[in-house]
Amino acid sequence: MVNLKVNIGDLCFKNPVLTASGTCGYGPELTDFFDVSRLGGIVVKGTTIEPREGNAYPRMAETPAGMLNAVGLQNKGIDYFEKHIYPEISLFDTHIIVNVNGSTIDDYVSLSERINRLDKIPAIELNISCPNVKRGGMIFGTNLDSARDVIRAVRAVYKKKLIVKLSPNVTNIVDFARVVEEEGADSVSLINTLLGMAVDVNKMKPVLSTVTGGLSGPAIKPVALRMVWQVAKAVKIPVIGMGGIMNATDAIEFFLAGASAVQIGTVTFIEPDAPVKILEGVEKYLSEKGVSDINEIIGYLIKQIK
Amino acid sequence: MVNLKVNIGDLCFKNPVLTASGTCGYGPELTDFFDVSRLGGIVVKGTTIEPREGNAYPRMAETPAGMLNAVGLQNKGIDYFEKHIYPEISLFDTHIIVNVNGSTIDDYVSLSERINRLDKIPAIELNISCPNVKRGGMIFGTNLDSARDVIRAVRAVYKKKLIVKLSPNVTNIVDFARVVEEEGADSVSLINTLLGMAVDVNKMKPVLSTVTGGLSGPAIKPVALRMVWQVAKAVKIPVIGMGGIMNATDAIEFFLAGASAVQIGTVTFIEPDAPVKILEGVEKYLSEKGVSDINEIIGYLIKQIK
Amino acid sequence: MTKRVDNLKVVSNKILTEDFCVLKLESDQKLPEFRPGQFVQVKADRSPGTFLRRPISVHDVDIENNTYSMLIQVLGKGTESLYKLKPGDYLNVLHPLGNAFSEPVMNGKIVLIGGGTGIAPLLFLGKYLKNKGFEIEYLLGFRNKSRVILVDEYSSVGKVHLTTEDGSIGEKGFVTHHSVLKSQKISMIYCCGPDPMMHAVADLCRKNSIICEVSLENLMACGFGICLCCIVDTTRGNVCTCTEGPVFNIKELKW
Amino acid sequence: MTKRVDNLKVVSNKILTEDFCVLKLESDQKLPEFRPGQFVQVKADRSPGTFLRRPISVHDVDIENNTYSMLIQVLGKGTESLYKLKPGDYLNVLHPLGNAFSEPVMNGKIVLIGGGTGIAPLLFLGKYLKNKGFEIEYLLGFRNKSRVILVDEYSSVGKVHLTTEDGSIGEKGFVTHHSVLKSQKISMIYCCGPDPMMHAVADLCRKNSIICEVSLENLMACGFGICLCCIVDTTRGNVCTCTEGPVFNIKELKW
Ligand SMILES: Cc1cc2nc3c(=O)[nH]c(=O)nc-3n(C[C@H](O)[C@H](O)[C@H](O)COP(=O)(O)OP(=O)(O)OC[C@H]3O[C@@H](n4cnc5c(N)ncnc54)[C@H](O)[C@@H]3O)c2cc1C
Ligand SMILES: Cc1cc2nc3c(=O)[nH]c(=O)nc-3n(C[C@H](O)[C@H](O)[C@H](O)COP(=O)(O)OP(=O)(O)OC[C@H]3O[C@@H](n4cnc5c(N)ncnc54)[C@H](O)[C@@H]3O)c2cc1C
Ligand SMILES: Cc1cc2nc3c(=O)[nH]c(=O)nc-3n(C[C@H](O)[C@H](O)[C@H](O)COP(=O)(O)O)c2cc1C
Ligand SMILES: Cc1cc2nc3c(=O)[nH]c(=O)nc-3n(C[C@H](O)[C@H](O)[C@H](O)COP(=O)(O)O)c2cc1C
Ligand code: FES
Ligand code: FES
Repeated sequence: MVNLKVNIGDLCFKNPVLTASGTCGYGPELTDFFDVSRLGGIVVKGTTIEPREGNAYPRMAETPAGMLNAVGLQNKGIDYFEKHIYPEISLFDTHIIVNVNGSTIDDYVSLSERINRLDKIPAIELNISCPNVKRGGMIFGTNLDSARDVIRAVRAVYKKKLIVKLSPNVTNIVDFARVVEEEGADSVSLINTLLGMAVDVNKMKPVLSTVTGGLSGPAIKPVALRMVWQVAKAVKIPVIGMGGIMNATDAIEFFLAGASAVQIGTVTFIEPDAPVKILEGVEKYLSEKGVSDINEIIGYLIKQIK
Repeated sequence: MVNLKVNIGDLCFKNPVLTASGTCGYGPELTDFFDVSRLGGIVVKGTTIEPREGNAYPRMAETPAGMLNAVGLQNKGIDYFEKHIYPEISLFDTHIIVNVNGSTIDDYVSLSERINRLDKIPAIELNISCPNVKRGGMIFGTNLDSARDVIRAVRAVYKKKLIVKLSPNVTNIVDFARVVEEEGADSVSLINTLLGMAVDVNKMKPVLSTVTGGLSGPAIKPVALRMVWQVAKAVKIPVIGMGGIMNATDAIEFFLAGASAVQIGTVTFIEPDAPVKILEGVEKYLSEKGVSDINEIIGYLIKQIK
Repeated sequence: MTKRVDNLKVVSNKILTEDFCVLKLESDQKLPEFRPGQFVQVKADRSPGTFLRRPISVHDVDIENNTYSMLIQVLGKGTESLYKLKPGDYLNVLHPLGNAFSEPVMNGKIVLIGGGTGIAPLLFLGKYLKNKGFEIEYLLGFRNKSRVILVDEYSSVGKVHLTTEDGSIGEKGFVTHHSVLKSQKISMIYCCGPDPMMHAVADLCRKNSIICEVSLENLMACGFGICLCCIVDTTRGNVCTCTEGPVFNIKELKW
Repeated sequence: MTKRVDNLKVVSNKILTEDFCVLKLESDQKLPEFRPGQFVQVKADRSPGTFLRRPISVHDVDIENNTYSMLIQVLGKGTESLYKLKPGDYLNVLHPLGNAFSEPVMNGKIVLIGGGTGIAPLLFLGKYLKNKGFEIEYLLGFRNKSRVILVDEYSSVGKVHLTTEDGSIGEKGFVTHHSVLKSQKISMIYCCGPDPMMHAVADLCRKNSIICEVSLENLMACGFGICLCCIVDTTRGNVCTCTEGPVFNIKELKW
């Protein structure tokens, strides 16, 4: 038997495979394909205080080994979530993590306070890296001072596990991870999407209504792995890695590079049961390698290369 | 007949398709496949004052729709170039552009001075974005002050066309492009490779001897297009676009987004005649669309979206 | 209906024109029940460079033989790889997806209007309605005579009216100008085709108080409601075409 | 020799084991002249996710029939897609690439040592040397009996000695321990195989002053000298394996 349990502080995840925000709905959308309670956690859709319609259609473009999206945080707001979604999903036997968004620091703070009151939500993921909204989002995640301000404000009101999700669209990701750690967050997750663009040469216009959008999928995996490795070397809090994970091999690359857990994103659009297949594959790899505890391989490369 | 001529200042290129540095050798390596004199220009391999051995093997990893390289500016140095390579390649009937590299500002300056004396080289591409060297390279390209210093110093000694090649590994590419323009360079080229990493899960170690390397190929095209669009909106000097161009359609996306010329990189490893095929495809597209001058579509999206 | 991923075997691939074909697929498990208007997400994994699945309508269903078919139009690399499939090849699909056309509520003429590859879901729909005792007619629009396909198949279900843009067969012009839409009292129209066609049909229906359902072909990443990329603006706000659609009553659409 | 890109037609694909096959390919143009030791860059474009070409040795050449063959070992997705090719399929190649083995200069025994897929270039080399009047012997190493392939083919060119790691056929152990290397005076060894094998053979040759050429299988992006990714450290500094190699005299290598 291989131990798959990993911890963020004193919060124990039964295994290190989570779904990524915005790519799994709230969980119930996947139950046709597998039992979501088998996963280590579900990071639900980006949520805001007020309901949001998101950006205009078209919102997506296929790109080589990836896709651009410009969803823009469409969601029904925290009231609807609390009343209609929370009761259903809190029955899953896994950690539900809410991805928290806002246009202002106040938005982030009020939303975090609201969620702090929800018993069955043990953690939030503070999204300061959404590239698809005009205000907030990536603006916080690409400026060190703003990042510090919003994390500090949320940390003051949110008492459970605080994960901060970083944007890869920065010169030095380590600087941001250090701020996350300094401000007392419990974990850092990365990467959100890379800012990209696609053009339709027949129509001679951008494919997305917003011109630019967020690039995800295997195309970004090398960048994600590099950033996870850089951050894991630099901070002591656990790192949650994501970006282009398609299969168990990819996930293991992230563990070796220093991720304590991984989130499965875009692949779920193509293979809805990918999260559980990846979980099974990770377990198989560990037993074939004779590794009895996943924690032994987490950050293995960091110990190896000095 | 479609006009394909484009200009960088008063330097006229017979067409806007160039090879990218480090992906075409010096030109003669491609003559088995096509007549390189048909291209608008050849940007030769990254060159330094002294000869360099580059990084240790392994230097490359295949990634989804792309590759990582860690060549690290292996080249025989300017003396060898001047004596043995320059005489041969200056016979090509196309613009030869040298990609200039160094560890210190002095390196860049002395190399640029040397090249200034070579009659048949009408332009240099100042590479402040190589991710694969310990000193110099990307360090200049990810810090605004260093970028300014090196460009200013080179501009003072280099009298022909100065193109500055930017790194995409920054928070705000526009800031760097503005510095390039302010310091009197004639053109800005982008993007160099994204910093990435690959892990071998069987050997449980990084694939590259240098751990991280530069990501190129179609995977990075959406990021490259976005940056070209951002920069073309912000500066008046011509922009040379590159990153993941595989075919004429890709190249046209760059023109529409604001590139006055494109460089063809990684695809040449797979299809050695790609540069000339792309040139032919661009011409075909223009005549099918009834566009008589490539300059009409350069930056078309910028005029369209306000 | 539970959604699932299946590996289907290609029974036949009938080439209709140089860009249209009909793929017939069988499963070694019992196929899920399909309703007309539903679609599936196909993995075009023989096409390097195709990353996402491709949405394709259910064109015809043969419950007894546990097969169903797809009408494919080659548009790009994904559909091209489907066009090249041969009997015995396998195709990975995610199915069944989306809502369905609703049954006609009023008496009167029922017309199924299709254009180009948009005719795909209307064969299954026509057969279904005929089975329920409704009499239907088809109005199919094509660019020109050489692009007209499957008339025999559709004729076996209901009377087929044709329009072509150049008048090389049927009436000349767009479907909305066809005489059949003027001659008789129409109670319900089902429509699937290019956007401009659906807009024109919707306008006509609004003007003449005809109940109308259209099937949208929005760009999709997932096809089952988790990416929120396929939205359409409705009276209820932005909703997902893949779960709330692809079929919409035009009353709901903010066109 | 001018390098070029060709579309070759698969004449046959002989499946040897569950991970080895021999592909025979023909061209409708006259094939370039190949020299033993050269390789080609193959586009595995039926494999989604394979981006770069794959280097494969020229295994055997039939000038009269304008064909050549490749011995393929399935390692990952690219070689797997090659293994699945069927007669009539096309394969896009870039050829001919690399230098070649040199001719033996001294008299004495000539041994061609291969391990696993490294035996590939030695069939062409053996035939070439035999043709030139040299007598050669093969020493081929495999993991175990079930992985031994192509002994008949190689036997028709020269005497074949075998080693297996478990001794299930031939002598037990690594090639460098085989008795044939001790019994007689050897003047020249050609070797291609896994890195540890080539290192062991090189050590042995250095110790016994045997001239030795090895063929390297470095990771390659381009295969024709423009990427500088495939380098090996030599007495001349870093050189490209794809243009200065893949064949090197061990004297040059800084192993
Ligand atoms: C619910 C639904 C049902 C469909 N049913 C069928 C069907 O039964 N038969 C059929 O042949 N096709 C059907 N389609 C359309 C089909 O999904 C697209 O043609 C296909 O995805 C194109 O993939 P490709 O790789 O061939 O083209 P790509 O290479 O992806 O694209 C080629 C060109 O087509 C455009 N394009 C791609 N998809 C769409 C789209 N959905 N709408 C408009 N333009 C598009 C692209 O922008 C591009 O310019 C349906 C679509 C939807 C959403
Ligand atoms: C000059 C030369 C000649 C060759 N001749 C032959 C031949 O005749 N027949 C043959 O079957 N193979 C030959 N090879 C090896 C062949 O190129 C690789 O096995 C192939 O590229 C693997 O591709 P893949 O997509 O199947 O595996 P991938 O999915 O790319 O890789 C699978 C695994 O194999 C490893 N790998 C890939 N390529 C190599 C390599 N070159 N060396 C060591 N490990 C590698 C990868 O790191 C990975 O772990 C030759 C290589 C060279 C350089
Ligand atoms: C359609 C889509 C919607 C997304 N929405 C969110 C979101 O609401 N909040 C968030 O933090 N990340 C969001 N992301 C980013 C993913 O959570 C993830 O960080 C990114 O896609 C990289 O992982 P992947 O390559 O595995 O998809 C979204 C991604 C996609 C593709
Ligand atoms: C193997 C390799 C070597 C490169 N060497 C250089 C170099 O010496 N100087 C430079 O400015 N860029 C170098 N580049 C970057 C390319 O010129 C180009 O900016 C980048 O690859 C993106 O374009 P592409 O995706 O079309 O390859 C190199 C790229 C590769 C793949
Ligand atoms: S396609 Fe993903 S929600 Fe509709
Ligand atoms: S493989 Fe590119 S130089 Fe050798």
